[in-house]
Amino acid sequence: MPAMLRTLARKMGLMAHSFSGGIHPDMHKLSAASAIEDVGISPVLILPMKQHIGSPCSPLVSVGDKVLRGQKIAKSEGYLSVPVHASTSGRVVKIEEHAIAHPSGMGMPSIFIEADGDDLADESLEPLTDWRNVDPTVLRERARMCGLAGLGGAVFPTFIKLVQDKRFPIETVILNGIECEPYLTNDHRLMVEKASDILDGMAIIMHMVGSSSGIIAIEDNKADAAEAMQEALDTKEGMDGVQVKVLPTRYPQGSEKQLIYSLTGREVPAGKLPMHIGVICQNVGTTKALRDAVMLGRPLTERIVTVSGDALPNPANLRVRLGTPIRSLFARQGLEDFSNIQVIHGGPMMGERLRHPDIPVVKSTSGTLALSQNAMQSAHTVESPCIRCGHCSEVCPASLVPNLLADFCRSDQFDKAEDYKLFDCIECGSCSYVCPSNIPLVHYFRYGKGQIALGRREQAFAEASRQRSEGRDERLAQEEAAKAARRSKVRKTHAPKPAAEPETNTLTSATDNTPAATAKPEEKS
Amino acid sequence: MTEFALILLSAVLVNNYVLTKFLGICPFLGTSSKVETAIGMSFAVMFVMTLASTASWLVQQYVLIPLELQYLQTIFFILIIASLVQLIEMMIHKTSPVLYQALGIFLPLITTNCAVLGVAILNVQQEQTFLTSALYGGGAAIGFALVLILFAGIRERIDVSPVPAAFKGSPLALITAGMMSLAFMGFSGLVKV
Amino acid sequence: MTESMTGLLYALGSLGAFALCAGIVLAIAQKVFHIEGDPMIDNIDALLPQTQCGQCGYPGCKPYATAVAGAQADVNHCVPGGERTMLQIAALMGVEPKELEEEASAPMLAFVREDECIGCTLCIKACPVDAIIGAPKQYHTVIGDHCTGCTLCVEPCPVDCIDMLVKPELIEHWAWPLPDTKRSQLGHERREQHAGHA
Amino acid sequence: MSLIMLSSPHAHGGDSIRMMMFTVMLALLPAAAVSIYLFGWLAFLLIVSCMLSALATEAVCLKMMNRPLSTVLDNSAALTGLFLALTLPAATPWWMAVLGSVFAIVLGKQVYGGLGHNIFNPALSARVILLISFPLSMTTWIMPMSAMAPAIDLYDFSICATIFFAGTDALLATSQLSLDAISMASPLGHVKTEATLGVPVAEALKAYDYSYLDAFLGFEAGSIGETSALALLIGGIFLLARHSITWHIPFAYIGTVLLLAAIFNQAAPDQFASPMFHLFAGGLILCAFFMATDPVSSPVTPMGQIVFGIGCGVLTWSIRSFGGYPEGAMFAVLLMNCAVPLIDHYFRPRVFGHHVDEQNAGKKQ
Repeated sequence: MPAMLRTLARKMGLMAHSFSGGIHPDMHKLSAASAIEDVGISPVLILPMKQHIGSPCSPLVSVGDKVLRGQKIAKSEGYLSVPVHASTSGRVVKIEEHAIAHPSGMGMPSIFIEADGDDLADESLEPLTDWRNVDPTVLRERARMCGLAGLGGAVFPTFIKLVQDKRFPIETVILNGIECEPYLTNDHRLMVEKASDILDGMAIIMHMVGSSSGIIAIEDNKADAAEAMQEALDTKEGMDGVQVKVLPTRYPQGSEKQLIYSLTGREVPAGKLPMHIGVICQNVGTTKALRDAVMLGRPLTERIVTVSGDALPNPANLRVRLGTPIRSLFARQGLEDFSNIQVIHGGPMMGERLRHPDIPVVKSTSGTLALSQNAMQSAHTVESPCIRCGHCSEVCPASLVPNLLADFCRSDQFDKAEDYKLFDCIECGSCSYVCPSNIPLVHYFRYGKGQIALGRREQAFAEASRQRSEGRDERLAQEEAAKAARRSKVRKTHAPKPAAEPETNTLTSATDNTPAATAKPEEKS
Repeated sequence: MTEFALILLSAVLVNNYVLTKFLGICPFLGTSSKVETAIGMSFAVMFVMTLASTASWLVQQYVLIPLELQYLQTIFFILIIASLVQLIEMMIHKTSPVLYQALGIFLPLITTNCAVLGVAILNVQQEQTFLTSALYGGGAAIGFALVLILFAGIRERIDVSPVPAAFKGSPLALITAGMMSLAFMGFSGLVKV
Repeated sequence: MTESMTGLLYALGSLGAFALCAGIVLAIAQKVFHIEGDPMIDNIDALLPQTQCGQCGYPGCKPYATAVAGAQADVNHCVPGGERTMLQIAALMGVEPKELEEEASAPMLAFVREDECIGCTLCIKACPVDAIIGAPKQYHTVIGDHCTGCTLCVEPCPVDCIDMLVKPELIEHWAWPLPDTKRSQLGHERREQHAGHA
Repeated sequence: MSLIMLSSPHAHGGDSIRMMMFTVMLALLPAAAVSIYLFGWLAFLLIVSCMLSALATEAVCLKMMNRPLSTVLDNSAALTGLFLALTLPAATPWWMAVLGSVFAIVLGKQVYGGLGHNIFNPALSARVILLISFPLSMTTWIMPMSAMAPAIDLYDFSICATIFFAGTDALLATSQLSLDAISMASPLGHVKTEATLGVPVAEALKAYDYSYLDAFLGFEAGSIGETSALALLIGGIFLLARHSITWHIPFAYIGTVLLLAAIFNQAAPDQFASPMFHLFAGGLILCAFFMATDPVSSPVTPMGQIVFGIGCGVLTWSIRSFGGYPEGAMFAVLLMNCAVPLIDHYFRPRVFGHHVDEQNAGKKQ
């Protein structure tokens, strides 16, 4: 009914599109006015082998090797993957597991580079200043080679989106400058300071996907960024189809599908990508990085990181080389003692809590926060029973029913959880934020998703095992039959034969006769 | 027309077999742990109840009364119900083995479900016509299905609640059924038939 | 006398005739709704982990499924399936869940110490899922992705060169545990930390 | 380093159960004040005893179940007590009030596992249990102080204490009054009784000396908290403004009753009362704004809430118009409570990104 009214109002032009739900958290944009500062080069840089969504990379260098800034040091394995580059010149000192920003606390194989201070760049990639005359597929390969992944936090390999597909012509390119997470201001400052570069990047994206219209989306709490972008847009040539749109501030507006809905009124169907409805969406930081990769021939080796939090003396926006330990950033901003401090990787709504600050900055590090124990405690107080107030369903941007979903996850009723579309949850945290009972709803959803994934893996493995086992049984039965047949033949002819043959059969057929053994190797992974 | 609607309403709500006549409590408690099972059971009972009430009316009118064998009423009715239950059991076993498994013993027990026999006998006692007895049987079955499914929904919710150990399972189910019965008292006097 | 006799005859006759009709109808229905085999076996088999380990006392998963479907075995014998499988089977069969007899160990992998392997192929024959490859007089190797950790290959090895290793946990496969309502909160964590320090 | 997992988000809006319950109690203040104005010490004693006994029962239950006693103070038990008191007639003796509170907390709430798990509204289930167990007491309405000539002075503590602690009969025994002299029928009850005698609604109301204004302000007989539509509306609007409840249930509920009443009143004015009469009579507004919106026992989703409200409306009006009981609101809410799990299941909102093909196709052109 309210949805109907809203649609009606929209059709009559009374109301702009807007995703349903959402919250208005305290934004704490402490560092909104601080200009981006360069932090220089840390003595040792730690580069984990996977900084994107997809399959991990494998190292190309070994201990002792000299590397240059921008040199590819790990190659991608598989399609959904991008390589890792050295973020300064120096020597590889070790390759071993190191802590990363992952809730499990498990490590990731990482390459440690000792900086030599010269910061010599690998200049093998030539700048493509005349990119307008370069074939989009070449530019796409450039985006992949330069290790670009979504810098908004999701780190989805960028090149995958930048494609021209005749079935899905891209009508609109959306530049995501929403930055709806509290505290974070890295995109905000980038737009204020590098508006022109970002527009160049946007022009490259539009060229790559063959679209002529674009929208730069900014929330109304970043008026200066919107102004800067508008100003740059007015002076730029050939960007007529692009407009700046200022949206009312609401979390999680920056979430891709929600943003697309707010701007175009169209929903990306579940399980589909924005390109399937003719839209692509890129974060401003990624767009700037794409411009550097194309126009300067520079792989992704640095990013802007907001260092903030209520327990940090000097919040700031920093330009940081990938691999720089987070601890050194906090130290630079005046925080040395981490007792009674909770460190968050990312924003407070979707970021991971870190067990310690000895974790390198990676491609997904949009910010890192030092929150006081009190601030954390108020978000993680003791869970009370759900009183079904329904606030969670009101704020859910995916129109789920979080409290019922949490019940199902808690009681391991995963069939029901899936029926209630658990996998459409974007884990934005709005539900937990408003819950008067302090129920860690997102935690329950993550548990449920993990268990379902585990169940699916187990089931796939069991199915493959069953096929292998049945294949084996069948083969043994055939051999048995063959043996019996031979034996009866032997009995008829009274001429004994050596029985070694079936033995060897077994061995070779162990791999040959089992279709499942070779047919479905990826099912298990 | 109004009369038929009132008969139906009366059988479904006002004189609900489970909550106001307290018949058929056994399958009501036994097959209500899951909504899906309850829906399956509801259809089984609807099938048996409607057909049993019409068949027993026919038998009563055209066999028992002409032959003056009314004293065999109960035996005949049970024979009808038992055959119908056998039939539906085979049908469910064929179409939905999982439901068959879930209903378990309660499926054959529809035979001795007092609600089914109750409907058949009450029909005869109330001297209904063929049409009204079919309607009455159908209404009673719908009423049974309604409360069974509602109750199953409630029990699914109770199942994930931290119920005190002493009340887990049947005790709380009975308390809840009692509360439902109280609520259904609100319907009393709604239809004066 | 005769009157009551006729009454009795009527009663018996009509009852008998009626029962006969019902019997005929049911006999026809039996033909119409005839089912081949027991579909429950496949349903149960689909829930089993297919390790074919035989820890349930049956020669494989399918035989155990057959036994459970025929109510000849309890639902709690599948060791690798653990509690989850037991609960699923119990729910499917509509029976009360039972305590597991044995705790499932962590997922294991067989590993052949290749320099000790004499290439006798006995383990290859023992493997229920063809996860070991090799030829006579050659080293044998376990395909890690295929091994179900059933341990059936350990026994036959004459030189005892097969180890069962705990399957390594991958970061991609890590899953969030349930939030512990009593412990997950920060206040408790701090208190515990303090207790630990003291 | 610790092993405790904390999932995002690491920020919270600051709402709490205690605050939400307190807001509802605040919203009930006007109604409670009017009840004390109308029924004097009787209302006061009833409210206090219900709230205290509810709190005590809650504490005993939690103790018996070895659960933390701190949740006694989450205001939910006190609120249940207050709700129950407001639905009782003024002359309810103390032991019935206490018994009701015990029923509400034990059978209504704690047997289901405590706060958040009850299926039925605890206060209403207790009220219905009392109604069925003590039908006479639960339908004896003491004349309010606003009546033309109240037979007894309810602002006199000793009279009220006699009624409350020793029962109405004790008062009648000592004074020269009869029960009829100190009590009167509620408008709904009067109309129902007359209707069974075949008297048209309008005439029945005329005989009752019914006025819409009195009904709106609450100067009529009835349960202590349900009489004043005005006070309840103030509370309801306060709840809506504070976002403690949403508009779906009260509007769907009241709207349905009004609509049905209007249609049938137009069709047969002699048989069916007017929509305004239904609106101000009995517990409709109390139930619509406070009882039916009890979050625990109502649906979660907006669509479900509308269905729930409509269901309550249909049942309330049907029971009032056709049923054996004069007032159907309590039964209606309890009946719909039964259906909540199913409503929750079948009236879920459309999940973002699902079933959008037609919509997108339409917009593309």
